[in-house]
Amino acid sequence: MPEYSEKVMEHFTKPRNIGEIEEPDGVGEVGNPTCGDMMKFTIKVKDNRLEDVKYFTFGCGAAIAVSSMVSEMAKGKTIEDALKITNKQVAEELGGLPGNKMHCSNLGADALHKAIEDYKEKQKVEA
Amino acid sequence: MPEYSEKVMEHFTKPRNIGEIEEPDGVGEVGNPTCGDMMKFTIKVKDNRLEDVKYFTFGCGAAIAVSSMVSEMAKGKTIEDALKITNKQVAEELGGLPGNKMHCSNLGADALHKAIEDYKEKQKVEA
Amino acid sequence: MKAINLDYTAAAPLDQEVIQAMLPYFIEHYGNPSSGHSLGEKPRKAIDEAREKVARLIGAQAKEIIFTATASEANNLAIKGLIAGGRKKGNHIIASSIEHFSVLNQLKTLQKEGFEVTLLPVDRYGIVDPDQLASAITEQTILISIQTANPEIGTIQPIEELAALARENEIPFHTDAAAAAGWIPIDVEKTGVDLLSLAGDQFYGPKGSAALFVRRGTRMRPLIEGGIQEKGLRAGTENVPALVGMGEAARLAYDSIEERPKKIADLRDQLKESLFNEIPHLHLNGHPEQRLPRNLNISVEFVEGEALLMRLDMAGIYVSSGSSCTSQALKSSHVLSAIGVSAELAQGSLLLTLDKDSSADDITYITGQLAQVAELLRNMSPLYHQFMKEGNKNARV
Amino acid sequence: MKAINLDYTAAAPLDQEVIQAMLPYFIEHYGNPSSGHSLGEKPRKAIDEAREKVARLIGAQAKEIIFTATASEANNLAIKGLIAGGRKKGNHIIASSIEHFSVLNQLKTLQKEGFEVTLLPVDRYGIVDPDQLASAITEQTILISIQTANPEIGTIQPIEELAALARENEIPFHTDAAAAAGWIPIDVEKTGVDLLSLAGDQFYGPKGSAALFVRRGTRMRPLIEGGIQEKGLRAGTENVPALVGMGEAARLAYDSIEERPKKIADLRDQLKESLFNEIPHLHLNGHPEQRLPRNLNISVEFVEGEALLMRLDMAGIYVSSGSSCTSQALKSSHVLSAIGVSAELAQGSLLLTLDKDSSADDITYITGQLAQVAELLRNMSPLYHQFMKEGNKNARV
Ligand SMILES: Cc1ncc(COP(=O)(O)O)c(C=O)c1O
Ligand SMILES: Cc1ncc(COP(=O)(O)O)c(C=O)c1O
Repeated sequence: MPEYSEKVMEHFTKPRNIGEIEEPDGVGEVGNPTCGDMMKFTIKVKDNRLEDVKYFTFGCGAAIAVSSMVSEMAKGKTIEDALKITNKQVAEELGGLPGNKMHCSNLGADALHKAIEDYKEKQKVEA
Repeated sequence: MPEYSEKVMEHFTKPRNIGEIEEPDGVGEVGNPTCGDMMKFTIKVKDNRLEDVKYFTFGCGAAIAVSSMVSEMAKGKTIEDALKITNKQVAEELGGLPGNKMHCSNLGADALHKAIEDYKEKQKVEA
Repeated sequence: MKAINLDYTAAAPLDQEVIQAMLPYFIEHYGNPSSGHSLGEKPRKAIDEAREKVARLIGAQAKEIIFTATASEANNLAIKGLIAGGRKKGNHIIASSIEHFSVLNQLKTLQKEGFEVTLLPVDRYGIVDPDQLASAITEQTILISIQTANPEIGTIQPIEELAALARENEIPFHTDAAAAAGWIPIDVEKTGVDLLSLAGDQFYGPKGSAALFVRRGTRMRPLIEGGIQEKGLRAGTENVPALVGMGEAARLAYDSIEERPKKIADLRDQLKESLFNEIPHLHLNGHPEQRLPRNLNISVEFVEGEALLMRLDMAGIYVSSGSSCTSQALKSSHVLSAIGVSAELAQGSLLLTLDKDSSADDITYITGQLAQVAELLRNMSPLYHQFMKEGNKNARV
Repeated sequence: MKAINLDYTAAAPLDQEVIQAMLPYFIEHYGNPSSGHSLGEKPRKAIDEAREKVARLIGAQAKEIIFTATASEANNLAIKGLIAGGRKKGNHIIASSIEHFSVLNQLKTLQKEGFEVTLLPVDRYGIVDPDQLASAITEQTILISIQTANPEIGTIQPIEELAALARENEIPFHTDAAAAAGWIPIDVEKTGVDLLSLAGDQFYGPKGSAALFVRRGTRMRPLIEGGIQEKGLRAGTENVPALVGMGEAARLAYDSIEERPKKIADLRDQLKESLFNEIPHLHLNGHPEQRLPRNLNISVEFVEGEALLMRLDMAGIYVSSGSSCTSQALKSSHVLSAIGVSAELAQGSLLLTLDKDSSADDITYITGQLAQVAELLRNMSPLYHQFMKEGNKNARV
């Protein structure tokens, strides 16, 4: 096994919040299979809060654990607070990631933020 | 142990005719300690025959066995026959020598022949 | 929990015969083969015998075997040693694009030093086209290096034909047979190769045992200079136990060169059939027939290899993958890319190598587990969901 | 018949602890440390631990240890790898004239390639004079390589002083410590060397285990290119059992770095006294005090080494010699010649290396046997008879 922390292994083994929200308020997709990792986050927003966060992930153990962790961290947060989630925080919450897997932690927060941006764009259009 | 034939080992273990003939009829010395081998043959000649052959040898297992073998081969032979002893014959009689020890076989016959030459020279002087 | 290794190309346990053959040389006959006294005799004879056995496995003469520690070292000695030997003048080297890194990385260095390097393409099964080799040869070509078989996709090259071209043009021919030796019959006299690398640990011999066949008359320089062990081509105290182990493993491989590989290949074919029957969206990588007996390489579409590997590991099944995430250099397999496997499918590739002790029961277990794992990971894969939607759409149209 | 090895520098039996530590890695934990799955874990941890232990033996950090198969390979990696790393520009290399062939022969090759090589002389005890090193250094000097101790005459160099000169001049300093590591305290931080070679089989570890210490920050290129094992500096599957064995041997050596060498040195001194008391016309080669604990080197005047060696062998005593006849290259020891031992005395040289299991009883036996053998061979030596005659003549005058 790659040298992952217990927390990473836990999230990899039992990833939380897998799925795709039907009629989501925002969608964020990052990465592509060529690079080895791809994530698609969908969010449901209610009263400026992330009521629901779901994702699909194609990628390594770290990528799966990162998406699961991001979904947990984001769920219930306000839009503003969710945007403040940094890649570093995600890696920290996971008890660290091996050096050559740090780039995976970037994808998770990026995908979430993209979904939120998408939501904001849509708000503008609707407004 | 170096890969010597049984015959070489036998002559090394129990070398024949070691010594120096007092008042010899001929003396032959070849080699030098710098090269690793040195032999000194002394001979006693009677009625054109090698009545006695002795030697001292400084050298490796092969050198010692070669001198012993040469002394045995030469003893009792006529001067003419003794001069016909070749390095190849000595090596053959010993059941062969390792490639990197063939040069030792040269020394033995050479030293014997030198002793015989010395005897011949002395004969001339005396004549 | 079950524990089924399907990554025997990475490492295999020693045969009992092999370890038994080695044991006396650690303590009892611990001497140095170069010693002039009696303690050197047993070890010297032991490596002489090992040399005979290794030579026989590939149809060579004992004096043409230079022992090394690894196949990587053998490959480095082959290429650098031949170039430094410098019999043939020129600056052009030809290799296949699916060589092991211990060949390719040397060529990169040589390129920086001014050599011209042609990496021949391979077809979708991984085979080098002799015509392409023929047209790549120039007046300047001083070395051709083409592997006997690929460790990852298992494809076996038409070495005899390729080596014949080298010979016609009087160009030294090296073949990296590390993945092939012990598994398919090899005869250096028949193929006429000049240099051939092999590794003891690829046929149940110990780690630290490998060799380079150097055809008599080939002018070489050592990579490791020093003492005159191995005819001056590889200095350093001989690793007696390891070489004895390699010799014994070579003997066992030679004696069973028909049966053992055949038995494993049969199991491998059963595994393949079972997997393709039970699991949708699998792809075979490498040649359908011209492949190493113990090798199976598949791509599991829509999912990534490291995740597969980890999930299988949790089920006690050990495999490897050509995905970028499982490579320490974070690059996906150059071999899969050379045979035209898409980057996505390369990410989901699995290399499965079987063993003489693999069983039919294992196959059932493996199939069941991989089916589950593939489904689980596909269910969280955006690519899979996209495909399902588009598939449905297409179906509707 | 007795069997007393006095040639432990050629080879030594493994310590029981060492072979026990190795055994699980042949069959039970046979995995490849580079594997991504669970089978790689135990072997990976095992070589990490071995690396720690080897590092501790020489005061290095684990990440500064590059495992190789032999000390010859470590020396070749040190010199060729550093030159290819090419941080420092220049074409001048300095070494001592009594280096091992795995250093000297590389330098010969480099000379042919256009490098300037200075081989520093040594004094009659084998010691390199720091002043001579200082004056040999030029603007062009890119590497200094001086052994920690000589395996043949046992002489220990003032490495700290020599390395300090290199450091002042910002020249990388390599020391071949293959004969010294495990026998005298070594601290790369204290001495400030940049590269240091050591060999597991020189301190009761297995054959096939060695290492190069590469100070962090030193720019190197691999000798064996390929995979990224050993931080990319030495490609090839790691020889797990051998490295585990080396680690365990390093631990044992470190833990007893005071007692074990002292005990052996005491025996060695007794042996020396006994021999010199009982046998006339012996000469000590090497330094009387600054020498390896297990090393004794003497010349038996008037006789040749191979003959001595064979006769002693018949008595169950195994030694080696610096004579040309015992060398496979048929050259007498370059080390003895460098310390000014006459060619004749070099022919009669004997290298005696003791072991932790050597005993006082052995000393009595050895002395008796060598006395007999020396007498027997002297009695057939023309040199001895010449000396006796001349000695007598001189006495008469
Ligand atoms: C100082 C020194 N360097 C290098 C070596 C070469 O060791 P190996 O034969 O293990 O490569 C030796 C061997 O005894 C040695 O004593
Ligand atoms: C074809 C081929 N060449 C070279 C190697 C390198 O072998 P090693 O790691 O023993 O040096 C391998 C390893 O599996 C291989 O399959």
